[in-house]
Amino acid sequence: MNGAVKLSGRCGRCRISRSDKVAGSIHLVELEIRDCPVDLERPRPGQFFQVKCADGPEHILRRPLSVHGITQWDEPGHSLELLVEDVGWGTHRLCSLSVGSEVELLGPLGRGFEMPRAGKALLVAGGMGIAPLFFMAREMDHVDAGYDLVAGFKSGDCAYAPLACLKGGGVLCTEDGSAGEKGTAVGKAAGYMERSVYSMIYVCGPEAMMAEMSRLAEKADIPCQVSLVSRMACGIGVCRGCARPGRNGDNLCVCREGPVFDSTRVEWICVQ
Amino acid sequence: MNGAVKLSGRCGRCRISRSDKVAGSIHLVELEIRDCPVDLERPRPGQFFQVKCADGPEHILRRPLSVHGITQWDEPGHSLELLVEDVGWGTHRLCSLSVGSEVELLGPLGRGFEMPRAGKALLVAGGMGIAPLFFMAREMDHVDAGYDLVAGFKSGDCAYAPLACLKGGGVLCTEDGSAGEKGTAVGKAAGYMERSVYSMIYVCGPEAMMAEMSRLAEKADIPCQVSLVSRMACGIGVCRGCARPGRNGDNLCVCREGPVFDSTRVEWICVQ
Amino acid sequence: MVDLSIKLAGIDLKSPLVLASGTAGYGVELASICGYSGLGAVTLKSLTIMPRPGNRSPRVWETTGGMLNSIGLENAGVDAFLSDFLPQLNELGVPLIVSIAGETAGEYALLARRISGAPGSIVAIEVNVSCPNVEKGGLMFGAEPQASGAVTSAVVENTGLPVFTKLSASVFDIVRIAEAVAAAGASGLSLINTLPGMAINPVTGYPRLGTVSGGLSGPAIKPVAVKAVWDCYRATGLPVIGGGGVYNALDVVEFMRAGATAVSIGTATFQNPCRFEQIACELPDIMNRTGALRPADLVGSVKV
Amino acid sequence: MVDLSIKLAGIDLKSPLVLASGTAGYGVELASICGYSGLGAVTLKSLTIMPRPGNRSPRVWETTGGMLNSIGLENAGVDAFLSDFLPQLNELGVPLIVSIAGETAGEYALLARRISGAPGSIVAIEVNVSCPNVEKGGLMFGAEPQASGAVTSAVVENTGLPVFTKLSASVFDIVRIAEAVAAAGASGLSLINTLPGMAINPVTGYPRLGTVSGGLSGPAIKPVAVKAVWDCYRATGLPVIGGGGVYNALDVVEFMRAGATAVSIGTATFQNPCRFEQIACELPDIMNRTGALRPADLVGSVKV
Ligand SMILES: Cc1cc2nc3c(=O)[nH]c(=O)nc-3n(C[C@H](O)[C@H](O)[C@H](O)COP(=O)(O)OP(=O)(O)OC[C@H]3O[C@@H](n4cnc5c(N)ncnc54)[C@H](O)[C@@H]3O)c2cc1C
Ligand SMILES: Cc1cc2nc3c(=O)[nH]c(=O)nc-3n(C[C@H](O)[C@H](O)[C@H](O)COP(=O)(O)OP(=O)(O)OC[C@H]3O[C@@H](n4cnc5c(N)ncnc54)[C@H](O)[C@@H]3O)c2cc1C
Ligand SMILES: Cc1cc2nc3c(=O)[nH]c(=O)nc-3n(C[C@H](O)[C@H](O)[C@H](O)COP(=O)(O)O)c2cc1C
Ligand SMILES: Cc1cc2nc3c(=O)[nH]c(=O)nc-3n(C[C@H](O)[C@H](O)[C@H](O)COP(=O)(O)O)c2cc1C
Ligand code: FES
Ligand code: FES
Repeated sequence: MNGAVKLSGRCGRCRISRSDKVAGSIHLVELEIRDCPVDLERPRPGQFFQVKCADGPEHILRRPLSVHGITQWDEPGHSLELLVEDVGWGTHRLCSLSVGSEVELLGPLGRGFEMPRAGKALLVAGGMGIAPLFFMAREMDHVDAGYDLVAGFKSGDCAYAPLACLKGGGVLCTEDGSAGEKGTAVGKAAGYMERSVYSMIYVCGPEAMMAEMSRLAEKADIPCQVSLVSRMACGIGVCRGCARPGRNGDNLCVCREGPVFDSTRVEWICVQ
Repeated sequence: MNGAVKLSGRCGRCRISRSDKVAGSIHLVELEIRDCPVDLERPRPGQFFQVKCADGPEHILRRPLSVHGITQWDEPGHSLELLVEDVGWGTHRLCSLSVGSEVELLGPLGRGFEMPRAGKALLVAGGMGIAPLFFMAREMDHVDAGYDLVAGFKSGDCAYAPLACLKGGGVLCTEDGSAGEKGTAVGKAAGYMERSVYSMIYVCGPEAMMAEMSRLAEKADIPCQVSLVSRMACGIGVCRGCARPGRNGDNLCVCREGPVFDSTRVEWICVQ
Repeated sequence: MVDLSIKLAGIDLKSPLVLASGTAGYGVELASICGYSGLGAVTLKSLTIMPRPGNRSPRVWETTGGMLNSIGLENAGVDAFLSDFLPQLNELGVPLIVSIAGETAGEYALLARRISGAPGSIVAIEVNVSCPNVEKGGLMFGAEPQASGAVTSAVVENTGLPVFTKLSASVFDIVRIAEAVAAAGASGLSLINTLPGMAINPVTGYPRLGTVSGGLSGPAIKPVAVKAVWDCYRATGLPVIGGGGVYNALDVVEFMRAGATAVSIGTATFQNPCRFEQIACELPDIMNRTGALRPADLVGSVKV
Repeated sequence: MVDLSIKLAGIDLKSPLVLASGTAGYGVELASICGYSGLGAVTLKSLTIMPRPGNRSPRVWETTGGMLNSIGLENAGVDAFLSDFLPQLNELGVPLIVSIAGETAGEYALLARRISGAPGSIVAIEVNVSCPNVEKGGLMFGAEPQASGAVTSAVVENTGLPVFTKLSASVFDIVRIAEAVAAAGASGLSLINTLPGMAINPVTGYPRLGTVSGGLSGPAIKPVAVKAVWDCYRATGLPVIGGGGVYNALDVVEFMRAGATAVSIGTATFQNPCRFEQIACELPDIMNRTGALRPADLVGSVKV
């Protein structure tokens, strides 16, 4: 996996320059990096930020959120995009903040996806898994890498994947067929795998979906990188709160060694 | 003491229609009662509201704040004024709320000052003690009752008492002479007591100042009503958190039997 | 439609929500602000034989997510309660749990007899064992299994009412105490009382409470309370009135899943005296989301 | 000008601020984000003789004003620490407090010998007694005065370094345990470890932690910690590393007034890895407001 092996993330305070509800309970939050007092490193797809959703001693843990996009990183006025689903109090407070509010960020953290060296890649996103994979697709567009993106959602009202703005091929599907094609992300991806040759598969989504995609990829002998989710405290490798079992009896430290892992390292579990 | 003997206060949510810094760390916060879903009873001078300064389980106790003024209570568009000194997190959050924010109120609570039946009254305020006594003065203006108001502050930068808009006589004094006359509220009040005859004295301010004024009043044999401060939890008489010693070995339940008491009932203590 | 009624150690209550001792006064004050519909029972502030003036002021201090109190069991005494408050309460018609506190086992026995002889709405006795045991050099009764058991027996032998012993979670092994109380014949447990705590004004150096230390309550202690309920429920199987930091209907369901038959609301009442009414309104919806048809379906249902 | 330096059981530290065990890893990770200036010492995550994989995921859950964790002492083992981490740490130059955890008194003794033989920045040993005592049927060492004392002796007899025993506050009488530890020759106390707690997802019924219960830390527990520090300081007079819920410089002064010579920062590091630097910046100003010239002036200065 590529990315920040050394801890290079720093703490910064940024202004929200945009916050829109883009679907169901999904919000697109744009943060202005310009005013941030420290030079944040350019984030890579798959990396994340630890975001402080409220101030004060009463809110002690940050929330990990993937980078969904960056704009003009090397120019003044650059900004960071997060795609946030409102699922609990932390994400709810973040989504409720109005433009102009400030938010504390720590990052970019973790190791992101490794860019494919050659050939075509398959990107498979389930639900909010679209957040990092959309960023990945845009970065691949920059270097004219070939890919297909499958973005699956439960239904149309929680679907957000503006595929038209991407250069690569792609399909949006929903389990109930209420938007895009009817079907699951894994089902669609399996179809793509039958029709095309891929040199690499990238997956982010619910645990069961990633487990299934990994199985398909390993069977087809295609290298597969998965972005894991785990509840985090520190996000920087000091607390071991995010550790989950690896396939070789080892522990995977999701925040620091991950969140992106080669699928063969992962022991799939049922997270509650 | 006059006022709500029965618990008639109700819970309501009101919009802040004005919030201005009027001096030092003192803010004048105006709340629109119009939109409040329940009919709040007309508050009397000396009564208070329990104000929720922030939402959520992490902020469990309300803060007691005296009524500083009411406007057009019996007409639509009536509002409530609070005069709030930013001294800790609760008052700080309240003072930081912007116009349009909503605040939960419980009240009016407690027993207020008893209006004088005849003669001239002396109102002695120390620091934030001005909050209820200014309201008292305005209500006395309504019924053309005679009074003198002494408003004492530490110094000019934390002094707020727009006496000019009152009908009664009055003086603003500061301990360092940086605004109004130089001197303490008790000192000035003693001077007034030498020059005029008062049928009633009303006091609100720091413990030591109220203790001293009570002594002067009792010596001069003038009935004296004091508005006590005590840390509160419920504000409605159920927790006994606000109880403090009375002069007869009894307990004074500040939120429900008070906050206004006849000075002779109070045992003065050093509150930390 | 969710049916909120429960059976608590043989008592029929129309809701699992109970107001906690010391946070609802004698039960009459709140009745004038909120209706008592939606409520299963009110636990009254602990009564002692003689009236008690309580502790030195200040008596409360807010902490992160909670509060400290040192009320010191201020109360009018059992006789004044029976003559001055009980008649009014009987008119309200809400079931009452009477909490008692003594300094000797004999005092508990006496209080139990007095209470049991009283007419009306009293449905149970709660035994507050977080009191100094005067016969044992001031150590809290609730600190030891034997003392907790002895006090419980003293009450059980002197009343026909169901007896709930209310334990403190500030002990190493609450299960041993719960077992002693079960063996002594308690009908159920009430969990948890406040945790001992203290706060100091850093700038002036004065303690925030007049008595230096006090009891911590509120959402801050909820995880400790949930664990105590689960541990004691699993070990004894006794019906539990569970609480500590309950703030909303989700918390109520959390306590039920941990093993609480009824759930107590304490400090949250200070944030809003009508909080329990709001919780009663939210509860059916949350229960629906769990698939439970009645509170009993949820009791002890944590998936471990 | 305020001088922040302290003397802690004979050790000179340039600041009273100490990072708490388990919240600063092996001390090297944070160093790459924040400088270590302003810090007195880093307490490393508890080491065991053999490497430990730790507990089942999920291991953390946020609660009101705090968090639950069940890391389960995941660590690389003492040998890997000495060979892989200590050399890097010695280069950083920050004083180290090494926390050790065992399942028998013999394991503690062995750990103490290993640590004491190591060169470099190690200034003290912290004895984590919140571990199951395998010889005593899994009861936590820290639950009993005798076991706490025995473990402390085992360490003291096998090291020349100052020994701080770290107690749990989830016992009825922490003072008796502190006294036993003092009698066993501890140089000081570290207070407090997390409180046992549990949380359940009300809707699904699953516990929030993979191990069902865990330890509660953060601002929520501060009042319990302040009381433990004051009680133990007053009873034993031993130097105390105090903490539990420290969030800002006011909290640091509060713990000093309660009797802490040094103050530990744990969970707050998760809110901001550089929190201790911010606290170090705020501290002189707060101390000025109290009139204290050095931390020692504040220790135990609560006005009771
Ligand atoms: C590396 C990484 C990247 C992520 N990227 C995104 C993203 O781009 N967009 C997005 O919407 N979500 C993302 N998530 C998930 C997001 O972190 C959680 O939804 C969020 O933390 C929930 O917090 P809450 O307070 O809103 O919910 P809570 O009320 O705390 O809990 C709601 C649910 O979220 C789960 N949860 C709580 N905290 C965490 C946590 N720290 N990590 C994982 N799950 C948690 C709980 O188990 C619970 O089921 C990412 C998670 C990780 C680990
Ligand atoms: C009946 C009554 C009427 C009041 N009217 C006004 C008013 O009109 N305007 C105004 O500015 N202030 C008024 N006060 C004081 C006001 O309630 C406190 O300043 C406020 O509660 C402090 O809360 P905080 O969170 O800002 O401060 P904290 O950080 O909690 O504490 C700061 C200081 O305020 C004291 N304090 C905290 N809580 C309370 C409490 N509930 N009651 C009393 N003191 C407390 C503390 O001891 C501490 O010294 C009144 C108090 C009472 C009892
Ligand atoms: C102000 C106050 C007074 C209390 N008084 C009593 C009491 O008299 N008897 C008792 O058994 N518990 C008493 N308690 C404890 C509560 O009944 C309850 O067990 C505890 O506060 C935890 O629940 P909570 O977090 O919901 O408040 C009191 C609590 C508070 C906050
Ligand atoms: C994630 C986590 C891991 C911890 N690991 C240890 C440990 O290994 N050894 C130990 O003695 N204490 C451990 N603790 C306890 C802390 O050192 C500290 O005593 C406790 O969290 C209270 O302080 P705080 O509220 O500042 O975090 C841990 C705490 C947390 C939150
Ligand atoms: S979240 Fe702390 S080590 Fe990963
Ligand atoms: S504040 Fe609760 S009785 Fe007065």
